[in-house]
Amino acid sequence: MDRTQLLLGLSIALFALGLLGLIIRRNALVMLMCMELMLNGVNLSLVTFSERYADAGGAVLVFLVFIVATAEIALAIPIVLLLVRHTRSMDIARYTDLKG
Amino acid sequence: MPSQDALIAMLPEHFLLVGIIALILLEVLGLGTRAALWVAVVTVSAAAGAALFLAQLGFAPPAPFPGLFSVTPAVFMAKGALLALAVPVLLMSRSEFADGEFSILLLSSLYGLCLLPSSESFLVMFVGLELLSVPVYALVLLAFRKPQSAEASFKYLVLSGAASATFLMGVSLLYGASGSMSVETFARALSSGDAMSRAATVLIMVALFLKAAIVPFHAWAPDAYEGASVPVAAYMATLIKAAVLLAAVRVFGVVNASGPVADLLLVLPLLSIVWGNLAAIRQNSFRRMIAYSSIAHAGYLFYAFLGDGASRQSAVVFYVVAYSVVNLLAFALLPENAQDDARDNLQNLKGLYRRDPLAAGLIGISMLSLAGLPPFPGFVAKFLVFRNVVAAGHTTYAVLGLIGSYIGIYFYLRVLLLMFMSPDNAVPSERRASGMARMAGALCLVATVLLTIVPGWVIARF
Amino acid sequence: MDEALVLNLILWLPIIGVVLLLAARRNDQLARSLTVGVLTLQFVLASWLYTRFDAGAAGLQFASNVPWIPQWGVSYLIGMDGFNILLVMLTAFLGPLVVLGAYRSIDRDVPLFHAMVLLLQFAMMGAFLAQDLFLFYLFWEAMLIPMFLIIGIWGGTRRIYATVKFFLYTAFGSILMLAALIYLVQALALTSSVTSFAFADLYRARLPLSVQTVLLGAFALSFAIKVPMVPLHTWLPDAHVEAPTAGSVILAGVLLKMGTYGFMKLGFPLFPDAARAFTPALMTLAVISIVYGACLALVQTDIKKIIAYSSISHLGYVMLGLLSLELVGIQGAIMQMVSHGLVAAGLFLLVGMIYERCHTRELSDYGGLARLMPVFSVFFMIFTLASVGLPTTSGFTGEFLALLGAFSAAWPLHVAGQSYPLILASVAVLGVILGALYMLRFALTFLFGATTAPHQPLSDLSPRERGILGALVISIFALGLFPDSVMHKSELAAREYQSLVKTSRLPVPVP
Amino acid sequence: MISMPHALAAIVLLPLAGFLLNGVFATSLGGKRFGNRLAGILGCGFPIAAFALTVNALLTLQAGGYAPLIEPLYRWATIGDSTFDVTFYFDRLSAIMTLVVTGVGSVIHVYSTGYMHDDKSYGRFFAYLNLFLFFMLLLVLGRSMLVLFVGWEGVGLASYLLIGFWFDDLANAKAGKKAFVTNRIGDAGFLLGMFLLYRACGTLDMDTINAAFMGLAGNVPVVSASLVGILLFIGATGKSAQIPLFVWLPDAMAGPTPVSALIHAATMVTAGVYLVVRMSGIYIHAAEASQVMAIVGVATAFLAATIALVQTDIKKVLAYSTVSQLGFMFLALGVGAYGVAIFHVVTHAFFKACLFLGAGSVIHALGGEQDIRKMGGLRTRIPITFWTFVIATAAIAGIPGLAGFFSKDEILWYAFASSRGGSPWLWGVAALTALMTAFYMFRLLWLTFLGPSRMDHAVEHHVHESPLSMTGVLMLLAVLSAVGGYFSIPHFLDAQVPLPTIVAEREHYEQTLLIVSIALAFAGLALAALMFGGSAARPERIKRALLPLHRLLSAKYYVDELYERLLARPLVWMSEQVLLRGSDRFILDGLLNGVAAVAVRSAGLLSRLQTGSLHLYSLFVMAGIVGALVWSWRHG
Amino acid sequence: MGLLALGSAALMLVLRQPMRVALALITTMVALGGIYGLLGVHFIAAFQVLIYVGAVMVFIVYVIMLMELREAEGSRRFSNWRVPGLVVFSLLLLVFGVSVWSGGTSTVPSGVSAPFSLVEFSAEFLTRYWLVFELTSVFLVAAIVAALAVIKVSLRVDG
Repeated sequence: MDRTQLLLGLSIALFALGLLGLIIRRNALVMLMCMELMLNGVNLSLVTFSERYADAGGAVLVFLVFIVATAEIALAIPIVLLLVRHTRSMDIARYTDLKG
Repeated sequence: MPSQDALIAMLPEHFLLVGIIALILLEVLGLGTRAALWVAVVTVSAAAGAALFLAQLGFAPPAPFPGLFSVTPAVFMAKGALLALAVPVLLMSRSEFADGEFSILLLSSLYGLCLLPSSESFLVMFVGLELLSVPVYALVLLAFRKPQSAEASFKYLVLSGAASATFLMGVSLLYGASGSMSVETFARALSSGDAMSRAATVLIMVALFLKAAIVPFHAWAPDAYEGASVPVAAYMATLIKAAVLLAAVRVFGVVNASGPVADLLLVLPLLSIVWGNLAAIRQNSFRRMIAYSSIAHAGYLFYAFLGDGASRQSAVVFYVVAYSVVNLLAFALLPENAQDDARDNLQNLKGLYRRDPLAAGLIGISMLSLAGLPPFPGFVAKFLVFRNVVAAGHTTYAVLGLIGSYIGIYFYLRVLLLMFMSPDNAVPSERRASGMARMAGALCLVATVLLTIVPGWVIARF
Repeated sequence: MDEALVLNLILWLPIIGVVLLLAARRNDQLARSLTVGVLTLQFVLASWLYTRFDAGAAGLQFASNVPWIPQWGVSYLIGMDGFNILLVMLTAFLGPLVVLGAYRSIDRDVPLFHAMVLLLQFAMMGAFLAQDLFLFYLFWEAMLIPMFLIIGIWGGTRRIYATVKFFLYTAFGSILMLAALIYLVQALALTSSVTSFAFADLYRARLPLSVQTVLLGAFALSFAIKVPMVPLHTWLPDAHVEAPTAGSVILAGVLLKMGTYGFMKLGFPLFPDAARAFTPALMTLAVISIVYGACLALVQTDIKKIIAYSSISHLGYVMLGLLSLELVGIQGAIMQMVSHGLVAAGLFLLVGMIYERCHTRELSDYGGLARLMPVFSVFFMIFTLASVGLPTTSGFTGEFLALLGAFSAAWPLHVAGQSYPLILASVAVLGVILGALYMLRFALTFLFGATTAPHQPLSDLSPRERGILGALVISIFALGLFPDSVMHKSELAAREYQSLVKTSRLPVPVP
Repeated sequence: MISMPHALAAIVLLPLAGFLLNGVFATSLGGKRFGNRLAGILGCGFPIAAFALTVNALLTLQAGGYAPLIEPLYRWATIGDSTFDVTFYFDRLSAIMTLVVTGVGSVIHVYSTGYMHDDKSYGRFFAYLNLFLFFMLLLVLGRSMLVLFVGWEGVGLASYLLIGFWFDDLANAKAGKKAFVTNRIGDAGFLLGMFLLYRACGTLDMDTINAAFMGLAGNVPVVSASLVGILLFIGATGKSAQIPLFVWLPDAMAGPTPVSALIHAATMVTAGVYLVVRMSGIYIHAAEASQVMAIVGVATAFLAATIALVQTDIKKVLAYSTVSQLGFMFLALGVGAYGVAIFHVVTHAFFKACLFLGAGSVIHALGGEQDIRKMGGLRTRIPITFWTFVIATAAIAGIPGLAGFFSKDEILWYAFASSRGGSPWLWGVAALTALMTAFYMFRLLWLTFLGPSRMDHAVEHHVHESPLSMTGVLMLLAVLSAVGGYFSIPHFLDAQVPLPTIVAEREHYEQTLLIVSIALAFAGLALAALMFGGSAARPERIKRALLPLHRLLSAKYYVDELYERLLARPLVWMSEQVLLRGSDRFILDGLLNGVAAVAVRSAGLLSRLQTGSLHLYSLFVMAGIVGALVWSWRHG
Repeated sequence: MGLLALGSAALMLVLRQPMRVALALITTMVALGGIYGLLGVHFIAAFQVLIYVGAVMVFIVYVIMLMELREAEGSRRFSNWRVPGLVVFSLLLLVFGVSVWSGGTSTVPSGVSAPFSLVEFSAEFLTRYWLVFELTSVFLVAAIVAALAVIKVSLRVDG
């Protein structure tokens, strides 16, 4: 088992943990953090491959991910605030008005 | 360095950018919000016109941005058609959105849309996808009339974020397998046997499925559509879906679907068709019904990928255009109501024919076209798709898909039943669709008629 | 005048009418007159073309061919031939009568109603005239929509159920047909590298028997639903009962013929080997339809249902004639189609007229109408007898020739030791007994005995109504007494059908 | 003799013109005095003109040495190589039939002007009668079986309309329907036979078919003559009221009496006989079919006669008598004596028409009373009717010298001695039937005209002799009944349909049998006189002695009930319970609604899956990824 | 370093307090930054720490602190779908693992390659990838407008 595989495994594990977090955590902010975790997992593998191939493409994408992640959080936080303002709860499981 | 070709190649995008800047300036300077809409309309029309004009010219620079961005007449055509479809969306927004932000966000999103079919690299495609969806999170929330909008926005954001992450994961695996960010790697990976490539293609497909709302990745769509306002729901149901499909066309290139992805393209779309059409039967929210309908339509659209790679683009573009046009037609003519829930309630369409025969008639046409019944464009589109499926040798799936589409006929008919055959239902504070919305409807109607009468001519151009 | 142009005009006149109706949407009376005018003009033009039609020339006449979706080989290809000429005439003839018949009974949303009738007329005309499978399918499906609205908006109390049932039932068949036609065209493209939807090209497709069977199954399902053949018929009684008179008339008069026309023009000639292999099965269904429809008509208490079930029975004869592959039988089937169109239309019009006066469809509510409405009764009797297939009426011409054909085809098989077709043909002949039984039961309760109709006094038929029925009666007798010149027009088509179905088109083994 | 183009067509079309004109006047001028007069003139004029033309045509035929006159009218249809022509064919056989139809038809029209005088639908009645004549003439003059069939069904229609003429009473209309439907059963057989012939001979022209079967046209058709014969005979049993389809005829008496005379005695019901004779080329080669025909004929004759013994309705007695006489005709046909059958058709037309019209006169006189138990003693009140009735009764009973004697005696003789299936058995049954015929006819005569009056007072008061239009016709027919037998039709027809040869060893019985049959006629007369001539108690005693038998006969052997139980009710039950409720509603619609319900159910299920929980949605996503990856291994 | 990242990531899912979750995430991120550093892509490591930990996480922590006060006690940590979630999660790991480890990385060059520096990266970024750079700016504009729009909505709802 070489380093690449190890790092790739770690990356996948982080990605999967992030996804699992979306499923099992109720707190809206924690869910957002889990999304970040997923992106971090991806970044890890991108960096790994970028380094392996000595290609800047991966690094550029990582750079993009940083920006996107920032932007998403910047957008998500006000949405969460708006959400919380109405129900006074961070518990996403309570937001089931839209269904059926 | 930017040459003249490169400048022209991104002409539609440049128009949009200029429009965005102009709108921001207007907003910052606090100048008339009324003007904002017109600026946006002019911008989008100009962009669409430019794209169509370039397509007509057959403008195809060899490599304006090597490895990142490319254009062909067909791509221009697709962009032009979709940008033109944004005009009705803008016109429709008049009654719901007073501020200029709507236009800015919409134009930004359109900018992302334009990037997708031209991406040569996953870098550009990723930016395009994000640019496409990030403004929409805000758009969903923008006409905040009910707390559910925030819920819808959040759900959309989280699942869309998950889709982005999945997409990136796939891209990174692909990158790992090939060392390149080029979209071509996906097509190559389709036929490659190694496990990582396979996993990568599957993940990218899943991400696209998520964005396009294919079962079982569809769950956000009904909630998001219902929570959004009418123009935004219309935008999501039509142009966003179209953009995602264009992205999918781009990644597939011209190769024929094969390997595990081909299987996914058979099974999940079929599931979507059946699921979407079934679940729509009992809905009472118009937008939720359209959401399920769009899930089913996403199924048909991905079916189109089974066919011959060379004709895929025209099939998909024709389908999304035909589908979007009639969808927008219905949204445009929906009677207005200060109460968003009342506007959304299907029961309030009861007896619409007596109150507003024109709207009822056109919504009816839209529903029949969505159901894929001749002679409306939806039929030709459906025909196109299933022709591809049969040509690819998947006759059984074609038959199953058609049967699935049959299930859907009922709920479209139900709208007609309500509008034409139910006693008039006086809805409080209901107004007929505004003049602007009607104008949007008229544009869509013209397009519908065009697509009905000369489908062959149109297909030949995509 | 250019005949091809006139044919196009015939097809598109209703659309022009619809556009004109948009202008007249506030004025009910104008809408009615406009529609009658447009449809009458259509009939006049159709009659002119009928006289110009050269019965001695095979193939299409007055054809137009414009490439439409050239990528797929789809063309706007229409034309008249022996297959459709009589049905086109029937459609054009019934058009104005339907509108005139509905002159009084439709009082809500009059312009919309007439627009729907015109659209329906357009679609039906198109389906008959189309010579391209794609175009045909387009018109075939397009028929559903106006009919759906006609039943659903102006229908009776259970109209929603009936119209949805009608729509979904027929649409189901069409969906499978769509799959089959896509497959067919693909297969043609693969085997002969011709990408075309034109019937003439598709008639050359060579397919293995198994494929033919499956495709025929899909086409046949669609057509059999439309005919309708037992056991796919249950939409018909509901649709008929709930539809307004005009709807019933069009439905029985023209729409049902679509199914048999489809079998004749497409189903059997496209897949001849499968058709021949499945002739006994289809014949069985046809005979079951004859007997089943008749038996059910016998026990109905709703007057419209009686006629509805009788239609099922009558169209069974058409199928029998078509399946016989004997010239006599085929010609009989064509005549029976036209005849049933006229007779069923007349009966539904009559029922509509009495319904307008009494507002009930219960058979037991009526009695002794012969005393109350003598003119009505005379007409009713004539249509009843034509329905029974009494000689000198068109019903006899069709039924007799169709049965003769079926029998002629079955006898040699019997001599060769295969008696099943003969038994079927004989049972079908026995169907004429049941036909007399249920129609006369209907007439007996309806016309004779003590006078019990509600809403007395009843006014007898108005001149308008007499005119409508008179036109139908004249045509019924004309077809009964002098069918020769009419059948002459379809003779070559019948021969073509015969040779198409009789010639095997299995793939030629590659040497 | 006047020669004219379309002479035969004119015969046929004249009554049609009468129908059309009368039809128009009947609806527009109905009930008005002028309208009635006009209707009467039109109604009688056209048949009389047709009769005149028929005589003319006969003369033409004679002048041409009896070569058949063939007169094409128009081509009905051309299909491929086969053509269906409307052509008229006039030979000895059609000549006789046409004469009977137009002749008897004309006089009955005249009679009707008196009989129907007060009816409110006078014009309609003549329209229908004319219509009937048109179809009947089409039947007897058509060259093609198709034309014959048109007439065949057409007379059925006319019969239907006339039976139900007084449709205010539903029973009358029902009787009409029964007649039509029963006939239709026969027609189905006819159609099958016709199809078979078409298939075998490629044509429906009857002379060609006959020639083909006789082997004159080269190759003999491959079809079994007996099969065709049986099928056509089924058609004949319907029209000519033979077992098993005779049930409609007695009910048909619901129509006005002239109708019974014309259609249900003299002409229409003999169409079956005509058909068989016309197709004799086939029957000569159809030994089995002929045998069946003889047996059915004699059985019908016997059965109907037994029923007639106990009937109390004057018209019903005559109706059963008609059935019985038709049985005799089929007996003759069955043993190959075609000419004799036609002979009996003619004589029967005379005396039975006379009897029916006489009965009509009685009914007319009694203001509608038909029950012979409420008659009696009419001999002096309506003498002309009485005497004509006597002559006709004597004729039917076979009293020597009168028309019926000659024809019936020949039938009995051939039944006994014909080389084509004659047998003593047939003769025996037929002779017994002849005895019964004489008995029930004289019984009828006695109860109606002789003995003490049993009429209601109100009725008795009104009894009057009928007008000249009726009595004149009665007298004419009585004369014909008396002398009609002296024109030997079998001899006249021999050139066309030769009589069968006589079995050599039975030849010498001829004298004996003649005497026996005369004896039987008189025996019947004597028996009737014995029974009804004395006190009324005597028949009552006999009736009580034979009560079960009497009940059986009065109930007409329960045939109607049998058919009702065996055919009608099971049919309705099956349609209603099995097909409508079981198949249509339960299975087919049930299946449909079931599918719809499943769709709605699953829609609900899918809706419930959409809980609104983002966690669940995320779970879907993850599960989807897992599933998709696992699926992708299939290609590993 | 990898174990640290993994461990803290797992902690994220079980910790009750959002603040602690945030701290665990920061730990993960820093650990990842460390890995990047070890891999030789130092500038990415720097970005990781600067942008993620410095900007994003500070923002989140700030919000958490803001919200913490309002958050009602007793809200449960895990959703109703934790058990199926865990099952599917383990399946996912299994599937991924099999996909990747069954010779999945065989195409990746395993030799030591020269890590590229910030200078090289910047040069590449501004030459080959300048378009991406431009597009990123468009994206940022859009994101800012979107965020502003949402905040405006919040203000409108409050006002």
